Amino acid sequence: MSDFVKIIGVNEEAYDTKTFEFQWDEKAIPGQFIMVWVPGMEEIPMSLSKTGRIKSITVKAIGASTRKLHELTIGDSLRIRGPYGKGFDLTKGKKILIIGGGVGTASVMPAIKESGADAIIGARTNKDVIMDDLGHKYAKNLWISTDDGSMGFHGNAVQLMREKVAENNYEIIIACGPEIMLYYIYQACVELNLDCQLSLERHMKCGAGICGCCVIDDQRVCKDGPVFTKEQISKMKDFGVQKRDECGRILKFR
Amino acid sequence: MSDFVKIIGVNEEAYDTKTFEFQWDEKAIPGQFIMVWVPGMEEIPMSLSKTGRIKSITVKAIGASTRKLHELTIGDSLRIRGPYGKGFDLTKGKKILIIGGGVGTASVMPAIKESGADAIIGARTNKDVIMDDLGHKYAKNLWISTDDGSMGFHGNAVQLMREKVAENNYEIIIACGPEIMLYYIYQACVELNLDCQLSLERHMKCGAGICGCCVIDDQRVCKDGPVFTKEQISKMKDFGVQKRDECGRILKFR
Amino acid sequence: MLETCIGKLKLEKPGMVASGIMDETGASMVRMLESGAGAVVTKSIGLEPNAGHANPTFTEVKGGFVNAMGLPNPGIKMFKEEMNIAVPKGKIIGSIYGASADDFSKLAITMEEYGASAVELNLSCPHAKGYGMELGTDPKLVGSIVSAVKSAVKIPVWAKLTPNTHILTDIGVAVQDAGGDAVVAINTLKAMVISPEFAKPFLSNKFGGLSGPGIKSVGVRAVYDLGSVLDIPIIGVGGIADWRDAAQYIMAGASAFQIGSAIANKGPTIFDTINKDMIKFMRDFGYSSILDMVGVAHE
Amino acid sequence: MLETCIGKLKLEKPGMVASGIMDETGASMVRMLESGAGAVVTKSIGLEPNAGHANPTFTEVKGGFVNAMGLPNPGIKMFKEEMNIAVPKGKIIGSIYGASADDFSKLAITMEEYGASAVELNLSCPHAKGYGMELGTDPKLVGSIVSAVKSAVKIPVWAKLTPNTHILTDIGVAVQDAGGDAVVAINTLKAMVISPEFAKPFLSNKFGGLSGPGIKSVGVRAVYDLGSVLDIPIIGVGGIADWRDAAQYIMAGASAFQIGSAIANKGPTIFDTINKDMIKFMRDFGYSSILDMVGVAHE
Ligand SMILES: Cc1cc2nc3c(=O)[nH]c(=O)nc-3n(C[C@H](O)[C@H](O)[C@H](O)COP(=O)(O)OP(=O)(O)OC[C@H]3O[C@@H](n4cnc5c(N)ncnc54)[C@H](O)[C@@H]3O)c2cc1C
Ligand SMILES: Cc1cc2nc3c(=O)[nH]c(=O)nc-3n(C[C@H](O)[C@H](O)[C@H](O)COP(=O)(O)OP(=O)(O)OC[C@H]3O[C@@H](n4cnc5c(N)ncnc54)[C@H](O)[C@@H]3O)c2cc1C
Ligand SMILES: Cc1cc2nc3c(=O)[nH]c(=O)nc-3n(C[C@H](O)[C@H](O)[C@H](O)COP(=O)(O)O)c2cc1C
Ligand SMILES: Cc1cc2nc3c(=O)[nH]c(=O)nc-3n(C[C@H](O)[C@H](O)[C@H](O)COP(=O)(O)O)c2cc1C
Ligand code: FES
Ligand code: FES
Repeated sequence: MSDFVKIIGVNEEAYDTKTFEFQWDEKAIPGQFIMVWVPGMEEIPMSLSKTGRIKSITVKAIGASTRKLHELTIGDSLRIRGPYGKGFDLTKGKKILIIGGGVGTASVMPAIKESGADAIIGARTNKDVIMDDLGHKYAKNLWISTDDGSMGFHGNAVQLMREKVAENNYEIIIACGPEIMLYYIYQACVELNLDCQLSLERHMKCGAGICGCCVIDDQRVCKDGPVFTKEQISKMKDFGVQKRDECGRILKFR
Repeated sequence: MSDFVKIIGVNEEAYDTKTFEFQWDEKAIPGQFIMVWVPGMEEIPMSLSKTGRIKSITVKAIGASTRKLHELTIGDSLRIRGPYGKGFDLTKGKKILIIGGGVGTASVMPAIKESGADAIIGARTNKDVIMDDLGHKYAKNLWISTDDGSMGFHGNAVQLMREKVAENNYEIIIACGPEIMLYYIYQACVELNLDCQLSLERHMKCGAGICGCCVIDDQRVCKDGPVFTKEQISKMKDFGVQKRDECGRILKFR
Repeated sequence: MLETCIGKLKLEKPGMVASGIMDETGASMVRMLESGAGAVVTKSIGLEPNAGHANPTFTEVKGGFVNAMGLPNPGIKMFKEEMNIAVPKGKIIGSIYGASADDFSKLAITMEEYGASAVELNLSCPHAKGYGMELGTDPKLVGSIVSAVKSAVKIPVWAKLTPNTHILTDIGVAVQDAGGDAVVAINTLKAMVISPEFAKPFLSNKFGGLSGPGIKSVGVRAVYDLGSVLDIPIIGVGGIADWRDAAQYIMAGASAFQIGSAIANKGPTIFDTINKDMIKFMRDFGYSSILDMVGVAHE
Repeated sequence: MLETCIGKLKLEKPGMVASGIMDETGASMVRMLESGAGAVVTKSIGLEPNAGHANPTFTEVKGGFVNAMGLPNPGIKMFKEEMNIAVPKGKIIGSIYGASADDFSKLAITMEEYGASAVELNLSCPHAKGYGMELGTDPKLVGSIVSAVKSAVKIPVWAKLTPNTHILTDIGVAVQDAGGDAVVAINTLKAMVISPEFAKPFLSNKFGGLSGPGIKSVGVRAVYDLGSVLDIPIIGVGGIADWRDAAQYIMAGASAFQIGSAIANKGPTIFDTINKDMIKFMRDFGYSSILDMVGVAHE
């Protein structure tokens, strides 16, 4: 349900990314998201980057609304609703490798914490790496990849994943990040015969599974997802190929 | 909430009184009541005469609606809503004497069952005595009074009560029956310095504490009662004196 | 901090008991006043005693209640006794219903004699043939009733409006133009409950009115719409169960509010709870009086 | 047993997806058809692409949802692709909105070309300026729009009505007199949600429409009222979440029903569940077809 919460902590994760903490008693599981609003911005979806009693969102400033959120400080308030969506299923007893790409790292951090699994954080440069402190704390092993090699592995997260999968017998990949990254992770999982759970994004309005604007094929990202299984993804024609704008028009990724 | 239930058992308690059993999963406590309706009658309040998973009402035919209920048989249906009201508080650890007068016996039967206390059933004649079989089964000691002496003690239930109180050290009287009987029970309790919980009746419409038509002074019988404590009753100017009709006009008892 | 006024009528607390809820007898009105209500609106009273519709008159639904009590009341003559008990204990608003301007005027005069602080004209009950919303959706008729009552009494005259119309603001303007002192919005929404097993409407009157939490957002919008066109005060009612609900109405433009259905489940203490929570909110957010909050959502 | 017909249009199952819910894309319409819906009504489509209102466009309230999506849609031209996917899989009803009889006719003609089984005229959206209920509360205008569309297409023409009016039955009669094939009732109730802490309406459009369980008894009454005056079929919508809700609408006079909000929480399987439960009810109570139940609560 909807609620009004006060920001009790702000953490700068990177030059363009901030975490906002608040107390909120709703139960949430790793991978779920909320809709966030303050006057003067559009309401937008944000993954929970902490899912305990103290919760948080981790916001990358990329446009008007996320920049508006970046103006907030301790004592300011948010109107939030949720939590929405299906989170990660960590109960399968399989050996997990968790991958966060860019700000997608925020979304998988609660899963890293809850599972204590091995994890990879992928980013463009060392300046874009976020939450590696928490990652080191919660993951059994944490590896970092940067596209320019300025930190950790030199290359993208999918390349690093392939390397780590070769070294360890992971059975399932859990990941959140840019769709292009997820697309290659999915391809790798098919090739290597690994299971996976990927957290996807689409333009959201209701967040509650009713308006239908966030669909990938016939699946509502907000309600049937945002975390989808390998089997669900295997049926998606849109995945990695196209999305829809606010009008419902098709936009090709490439 | 409201529900539709099927009658699974009918028991003739007396020439003018029948019990209708049905399965209903709502939780109910002794002393609570429901509103009962089938097409062709007015909806009326009825105490639950069984409060387990199988519930029942025990109906004395006195007018159009109760006679309509008497036409029903196994397989017929009722629309019921509730359970409503405050029931008897049996948790006080005091030594209890339970008194049912006339069809009021139905309302106290679940309390007799739950407490296993001593009990009195009062009626006009032996033909009007109901549920004495159950009373014998559930009460530690069951005594019966009839006004004409055709069964048990010769006299009214209040006289019998005074006798039994003199013999045993009861601390609290629990009772349901005609207001005139309850009035004398209350007077006796004041005199003998006994606690009491009495189940009262008034004309009911909503049953849910909203319309205000069932008030005794400022207390809603349907919501604040129907079971009232000695202290509550001590403040009632209307008790035993007057009630209100469907229009809210005052009707004197005498 | 909680004082408010509806025109010239001052209330120490902004919450009133809505008409039809625990307000048919003197003693229950006193109980409500003692529970923290700023005023009590009486059950709607007519010229003659009325038993109302036969039971069933009420049922729970998801999101609230549906009722068709049918305006039961002891008639204005006998209601004197109840007023005599209640009026000395606090502000009582006399709700009245009639079939004509003349009925309303007579009733209003008597309510004034009984000591009512204001009269509330029920132009909005959705389930009483020939009364209520059947009158209340005709702006001309509404205007003529309000005018007549205004010239009959000195106490403030409020008109209670129905949301079951697309010309709500026209009706509000008609009240204002006729000299009405305030509008009250909303009464219940037209509704019906059918029992599938019996293949029949459940209420004896077939039709009823929906009240409770489910209608709150409808009421808030009605008040906001009225607030956009009216200068006279507005009283908000419909689904209020906590301070947030009440604050929504106030910010939409209501100078005071009324509570009906929520009294059933939360009991009369609901007024005290809302009063306390409202003070806390006002302190936290820097409002020094209710009137400071009225209509701020329009800005 | 579940077959029904709305005039000449036969449906194998009586439940349809209501306009605006999981029906903006071809694939999601197919999913709903496969989940046991007898037909899917498309999102309301206009002449041009429309982004709708900015977020926030939606929120939960007690008893339902309040939304002001603002009729987002890709425009009738691009919608062809979606229809091409959906139409081969089942009955699709094309919902359309416009500002004039001419708009509606153009859209209806195109929907007919795309293979729609009927068109549903959205004369009832409560939160789109110049569209929806702003047209739908004027019986003459409604009549002229329906007439125009009727002479433009051969497929059945349904008019979706707003409950936010006291002249609902007049509007229904206007549709019938203009040759309309069916009426659909109800669209959402006018509503507003205010955030007390921010002292602002929550939706970017300020106003919105209330849907979900809280409006069911309002919708049942609307259908019952329409059933008392109309001979053309009625389609019931508003707050349906289980077979009992659906049965209430049917007994009030609806030949078929639509489900919107409940799809959010119960998921597309709601259609299958209702179908199964309805058959059980019909067997137990001796109804051999849906049409046997239509309007029985009037007797
Ligand atoms: C389930 C989910 C979880 C997310 N979690 C996070 C997170 O934890 N941290 C984070 O920084 N970002 C997250 N995002 C993305 C975030 O919602 C967008 O970055 C934000 O909406 C951009 O808004 P803007 O006004 O700043 O940018 P704009 O300039 O308005 O838009 C930039 C891009 O953001 C996306 N976007 C805009 N509005 C929406 C919307 N209503 N729904 C979905 N995408 C939108 C679009 O791709 C758009 O092209 C998440 C998105 C989804 C769907
Ligand atoms: C809390 C409560 C519990 C009750 N439990 C039982 C019970 O277990 N068994 C039983 O046989 N009776 C019970 N009654 C009484 C029962 O409701 C009435 O006998 C019944 O309503 C009579 O209806 P009628 O149409 O047959 O008679 P009518 O001829 O209509 O009325 C006869 C008398 O019944 C009473 N009555 C009628 N309608 C109502 C009403 N809506 N609310 C209250 N009283 C009414 C009035 O005193 C009236 O004078 C209970 C009443 C209350 C208030
Ligand atoms: C049982 C009941 C009886 C009512 N009787 C009246 C009445 O007599 N006169 C009136 O103007 N409104 C009457 N109403 C309407 C309420 O005063 C109020 O406008 C409506 O219930 C909405 O408020 P709520 O949601 O807080 O109940 C009644 C409502 C209920 C539930
Ligand atoms: C998110 C949302 C979008 C809607 N969009 C439309 C629409 O485009 N056209 C329309 O005629 N009705 C629209 N409606 C109204 C529904 O079709 C339906 O009439 C209403 O929601 C009541 O049904 P429900 O309670 O089952 O949701 C929409 C409703 C919701 C909740
Ligand atoms: S955002 Fe509305 S269905 Fe997903
Ligand atoms: S019967 Fe309505 S308050 Fe008791």
